[in-house]
Amino acid sequence: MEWPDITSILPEVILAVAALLVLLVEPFLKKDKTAVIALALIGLLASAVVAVALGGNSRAAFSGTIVLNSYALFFKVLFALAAFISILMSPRYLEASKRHLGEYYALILLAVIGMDVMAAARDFIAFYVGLELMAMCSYILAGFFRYRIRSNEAALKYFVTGVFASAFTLFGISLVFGFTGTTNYEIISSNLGSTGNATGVAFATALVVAGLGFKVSMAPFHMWTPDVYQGAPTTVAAFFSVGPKAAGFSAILIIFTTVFESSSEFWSVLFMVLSVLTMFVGSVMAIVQSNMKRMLAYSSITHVGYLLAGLAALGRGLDTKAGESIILYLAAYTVMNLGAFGILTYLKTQQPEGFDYSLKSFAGLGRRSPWAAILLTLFLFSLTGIPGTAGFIGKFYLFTSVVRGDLVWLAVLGVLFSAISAYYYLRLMIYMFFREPETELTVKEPIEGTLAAAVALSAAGVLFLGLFPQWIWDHALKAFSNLFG
Amino acid sequence: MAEKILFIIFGVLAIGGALMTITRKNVIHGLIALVFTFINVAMIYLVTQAYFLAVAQILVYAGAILVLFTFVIMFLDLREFREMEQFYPWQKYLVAILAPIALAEFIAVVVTASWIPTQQGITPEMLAEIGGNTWGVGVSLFENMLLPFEVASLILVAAMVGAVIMARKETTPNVALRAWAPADGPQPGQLEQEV
Amino acid sequence: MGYIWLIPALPLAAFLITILFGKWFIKDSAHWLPILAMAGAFGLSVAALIQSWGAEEPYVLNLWQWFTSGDFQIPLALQLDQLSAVMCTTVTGVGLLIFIYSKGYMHGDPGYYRFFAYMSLFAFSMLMLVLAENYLLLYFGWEAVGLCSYYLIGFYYHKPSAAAAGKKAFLTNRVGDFGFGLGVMLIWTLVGTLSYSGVFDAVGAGEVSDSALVAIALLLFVGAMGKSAQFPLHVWLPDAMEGPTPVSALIHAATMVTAGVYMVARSSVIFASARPALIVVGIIGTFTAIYAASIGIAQNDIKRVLAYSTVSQLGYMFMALGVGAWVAAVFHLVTHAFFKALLFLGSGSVIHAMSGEQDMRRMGALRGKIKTTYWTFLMGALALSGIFPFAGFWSKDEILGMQFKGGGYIIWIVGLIAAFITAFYTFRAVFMTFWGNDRTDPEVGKHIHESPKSMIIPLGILAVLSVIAGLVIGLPPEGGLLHRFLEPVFQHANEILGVEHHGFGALDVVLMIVSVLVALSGIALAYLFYIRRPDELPQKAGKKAGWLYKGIANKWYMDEIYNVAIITPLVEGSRVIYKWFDVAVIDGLVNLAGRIWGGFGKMARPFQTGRVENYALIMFLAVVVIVAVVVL
Amino acid sequence: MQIPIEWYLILSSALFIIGAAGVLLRRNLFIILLSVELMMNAVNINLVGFSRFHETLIGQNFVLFTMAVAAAEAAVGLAIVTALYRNKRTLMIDLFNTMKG
Repeated sequence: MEWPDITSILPEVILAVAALLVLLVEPFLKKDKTAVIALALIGLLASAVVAVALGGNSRAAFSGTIVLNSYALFFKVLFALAAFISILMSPRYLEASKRHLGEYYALILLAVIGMDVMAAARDFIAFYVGLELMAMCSYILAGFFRYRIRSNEAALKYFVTGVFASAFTLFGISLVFGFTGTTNYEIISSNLGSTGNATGVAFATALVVAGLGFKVSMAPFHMWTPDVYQGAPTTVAAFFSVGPKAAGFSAILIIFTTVFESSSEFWSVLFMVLSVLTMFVGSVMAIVQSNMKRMLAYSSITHVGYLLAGLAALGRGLDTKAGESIILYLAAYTVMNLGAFGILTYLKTQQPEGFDYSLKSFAGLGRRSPWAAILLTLFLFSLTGIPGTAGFIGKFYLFTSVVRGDLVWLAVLGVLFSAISAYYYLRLMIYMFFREPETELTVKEPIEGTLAAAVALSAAGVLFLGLFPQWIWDHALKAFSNLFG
Repeated sequence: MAEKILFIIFGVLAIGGALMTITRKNVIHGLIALVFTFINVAMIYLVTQAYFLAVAQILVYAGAILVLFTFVIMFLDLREFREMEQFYPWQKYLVAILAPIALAEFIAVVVTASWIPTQQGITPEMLAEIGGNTWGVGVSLFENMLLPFEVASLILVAAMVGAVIMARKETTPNVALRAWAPADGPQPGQLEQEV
Repeated sequence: MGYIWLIPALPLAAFLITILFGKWFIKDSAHWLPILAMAGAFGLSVAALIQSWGAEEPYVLNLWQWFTSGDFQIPLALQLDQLSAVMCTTVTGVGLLIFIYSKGYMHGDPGYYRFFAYMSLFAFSMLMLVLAENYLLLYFGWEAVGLCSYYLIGFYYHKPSAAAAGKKAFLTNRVGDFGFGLGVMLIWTLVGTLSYSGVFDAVGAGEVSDSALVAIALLLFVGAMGKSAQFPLHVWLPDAMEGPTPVSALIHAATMVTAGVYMVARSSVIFASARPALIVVGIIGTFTAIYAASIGIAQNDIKRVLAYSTVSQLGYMFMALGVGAWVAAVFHLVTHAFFKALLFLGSGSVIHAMSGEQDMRRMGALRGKIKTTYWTFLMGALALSGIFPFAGFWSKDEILGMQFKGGGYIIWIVGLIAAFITAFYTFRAVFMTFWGNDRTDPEVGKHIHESPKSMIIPLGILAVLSVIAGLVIGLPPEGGLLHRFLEPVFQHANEILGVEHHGFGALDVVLMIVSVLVALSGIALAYLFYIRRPDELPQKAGKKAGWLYKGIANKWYMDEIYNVAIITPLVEGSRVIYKWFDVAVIDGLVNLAGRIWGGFGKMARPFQTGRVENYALIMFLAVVVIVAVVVL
Repeated sequence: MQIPIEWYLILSSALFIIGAAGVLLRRNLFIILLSVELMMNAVNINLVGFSRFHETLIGQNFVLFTMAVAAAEAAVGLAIVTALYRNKRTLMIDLFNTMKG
């Protein structure tokens, strides 16, 4: 038996080692968790660095269950970054919520491993275990504040809908296996179209969409999203809103362009319909929210709607550059959404009891803590898609690719919905700058420590991607060109 | 022929057990019905000559998982729930309509699809000659699915860690209303607050 | 001309330094840096203006490649041609004066440094807008000026009305920006580039179909309607007067609102090739001109009168663009910037003197107390009314003259009526504020004082400009300095349209006399009703004297007839239009759009029951439906 | 004499839908967990049937992984059950609806 190709999974190995070390060290720590935080951060950093260093490789490993290529590596770096920022903003928040356990960091690392595997998998079994590893960690993280009803509820809702949805995916995968006798994407891809089962393949596609759609919260599989974001610890919600979504899309991209290539006409139309539905649901519901955590949840659903429009275009052909645009959008979305949640985390840290995320509690923030207000404004601008920010670049490329796919009407709808989205993002800004607070909340401390680092990283990311988009676009091009490698 | 008859018998029994599982008021009864279903499914594996899985099915499901369930049921003392309404007031009617439709759709698709065997050649007979089903599954697992195997171990680690932090009793003695929360944890008034 | 990047960069630097250090270090001397920056930008603009004289091709300065997507590139590039030079000079010149004015006006405000920081940011954005080399950068400037505008409208954030006004401005502008964004996207899809020269070359070469050009032009114009407050997207501008007066002067009168005019003029090649769209521009402009003027009659807040007059004057500019009178539009833009800034600053000076009072019904007889303000304000009012030889006369007359000569008699008549109304309400404001009886609150009356020098000097300069600007750059009509200067910019569009310039002749003189007469009669009517016969006196007199006396005093009957026949319909009609159409219908529509969406949300909310079994059911249902579609 | 593959599929469809119906019908979180186990078992039947059908062992390997996942899911689910029960003294999941709209 050959020695397995460890190099190809080195980033994950590092993360696994870091996670296990965290679990080992944790029992020896009392109040001060600096050691495990440092371990987790170093692990993530090392895995990202290794992923960057491995760049240029392009090979399959572990009997073709996973690959090592720039597509997988791009996502590995992205997931590590998302987790890195999430972890940076966690310590103060967890302390303020009186539940600071080292296991938290281990779970996030394990979830990242799951995501890495999802992006690198070229085999349904590997994909499935990656998905479940991520999901398992997510369920627990959602219910991490076990003394809080809301956190319990979030875990319950996530768990019940999650296992339900993943059962559907599993059924779909089993059918694909039945059609072709293999779980390897590449072999399936070359065989599935020739089995002459258009209906059967479309059926399997629909079932897989149900499960993956749940992960990326596309309507109508989105129902859990606002409740779970609201009930889960804010830092976890921040991580959820970017990590599993990006992982879900990384898997969707690869699965739908290889395995379900033969049913691309079907899923292109399906994603068109779901895209409109998702954008509609997200924006309509976001507008009536008074809780900003929920508002961000619904707005993230709207963003998924944009991404689905890109997927619909991808179904029209690879030359639409939709895949690249989706990758770029995910990167942009990661930094801006994490930043917005970072500010929420900061505010909650300031007022563990008083702050309830309501629109009113943002009144007068512009004077109370101008930095938080300015940074939040930046992130909201980016989410709206104002030029100069990452969000604009993402939307620009994404809608351009939609237009290239001859779906001008869908691009117009997308632009329309992002115009509407300005309304609910702006409302928050109006409260921050133009409203007097009803009850004066005090500022205990400025943004500092790791939280400041997290927010600064996100802000830098938003501006960097907004001002120098060429860099990320080149990487997205490179990543997607290597998708099948 | 005998295979087919056995398949039908075990299949019908499995479906019966499944129906029992989702309709029993008493959780324990449902659990026993589920064990029954699982044993029948294991029998179907046997009929299919997947011997290792048949044993694993009984060990893992009927053994480990269901014992875990029983343990938690005993631990939590759920008798009081038996008196409560078990089904949703209006949703049950919707499901009663939807589920048959879904079943019809599923069966329509799977029956009309053309299933073409790819004949990869690893038949039970061949396996029996060169080392048996268990050997074959093991070799296949470690040759082809080594990475998923490792990841699966991490899933179990995550689940274990999760179960511990979600359910472990706090060591700090406390006098708070909720007997399981530590003294410095959130107080009863904070239970319903935004997190 | 490599220095043009400095023109926007100076205000940007001023903004950054002021916002970062303003609170702790600069504080009360926050005005110095922005003023110096503006002065520098103004000097450079003048230099650029002189250097661009006669240049055939625009000067393009490539600063930095922003991003590429395939063969599509977005360079961060600035372009200087005669049009942008004129715009730059106007923006920086008027801006400089308003900055100086603000030193006095905003003195002692707790947000002093913030004000100057945002104003600098605005100047930066506006200069980027006019110096942009491509539509994307234009869009950036477009959004950025909007943003500064909302900030500054809501500057007094503790006032709920200010916050509401900011929100309204944002929402209305979103409609416009949406159209504009779509237009830019369409350009890019059809042409494959966004740089001006590339787009105009492609359009000129006939690469784009006519219907597509009309669509592009109309979408761009929707953007212009939002930013330049054209009917029905004008509702935000009057409310924008909640901001500090210098903001109203700079942003909501002199510069930002003219961005739409600039954009249409800049896209003259596109519009010239899309005749139907051009007609729409003309009609909307004409209608806005008379519509806003008619509302101006019944406003009592001095700033709101000026706001509606701004909307109306912008309508004139679009009226001019509608017949391809690009230069006339730019000419009016420039003169309007001078006299409208003057009027706003003058009104600011009045408000300053009146300790914040803005209602003209509680003013009166101020001309003796604040003489300089009165005289400068009068200059502005004369210019706005279009009295010979003030600046407004030349530009407005040119617009109207071109309509007449182009055969647009109906538009010409409507324009004249609007001019009449403009003269009427402008002098209504002058008379109510500075003449007649003293209706001021005695408490306020004690403190009336002339404004400080920093406010008076800009007023004086602007007054001089309002008097002479037309004479200097607009004479002779349709062939003046500005015309010759801007010729290269619009050459192409004029060729497409086939616009001919008539020489100056007797017809022009007649038209001029007509329009002056119309303006004078408007002033006379205002004089009649607000000086000769102030509102409440006749009723009193009538009651005391009884029927007999009234019968003898014939003169009064005449006035009554006037009253019934003209003034009541005029003022009441104006009030009705304002209340029913502007406030109820258009505001209502804007609010409705938000409400409908919110209503959808409210309807959809119950579906998010918070119960996980329902969520699972919906997922299941979705799968069943999708599979049903697959199977059938 | 092999069993036709459709038989496996029909059986697994039936078990799968029964499991799904169980999730949708029952208020008690315990029964829901049991129903999910049913659904996963239905998929396992599919996989085993196909494994035989295609004469490969990949399907049987896959079943091992779903079993592992099912075990992990059960553990996490029961942990959530405990936390819920301790805070609210009930397992009727429709009573957990503080967040909605």
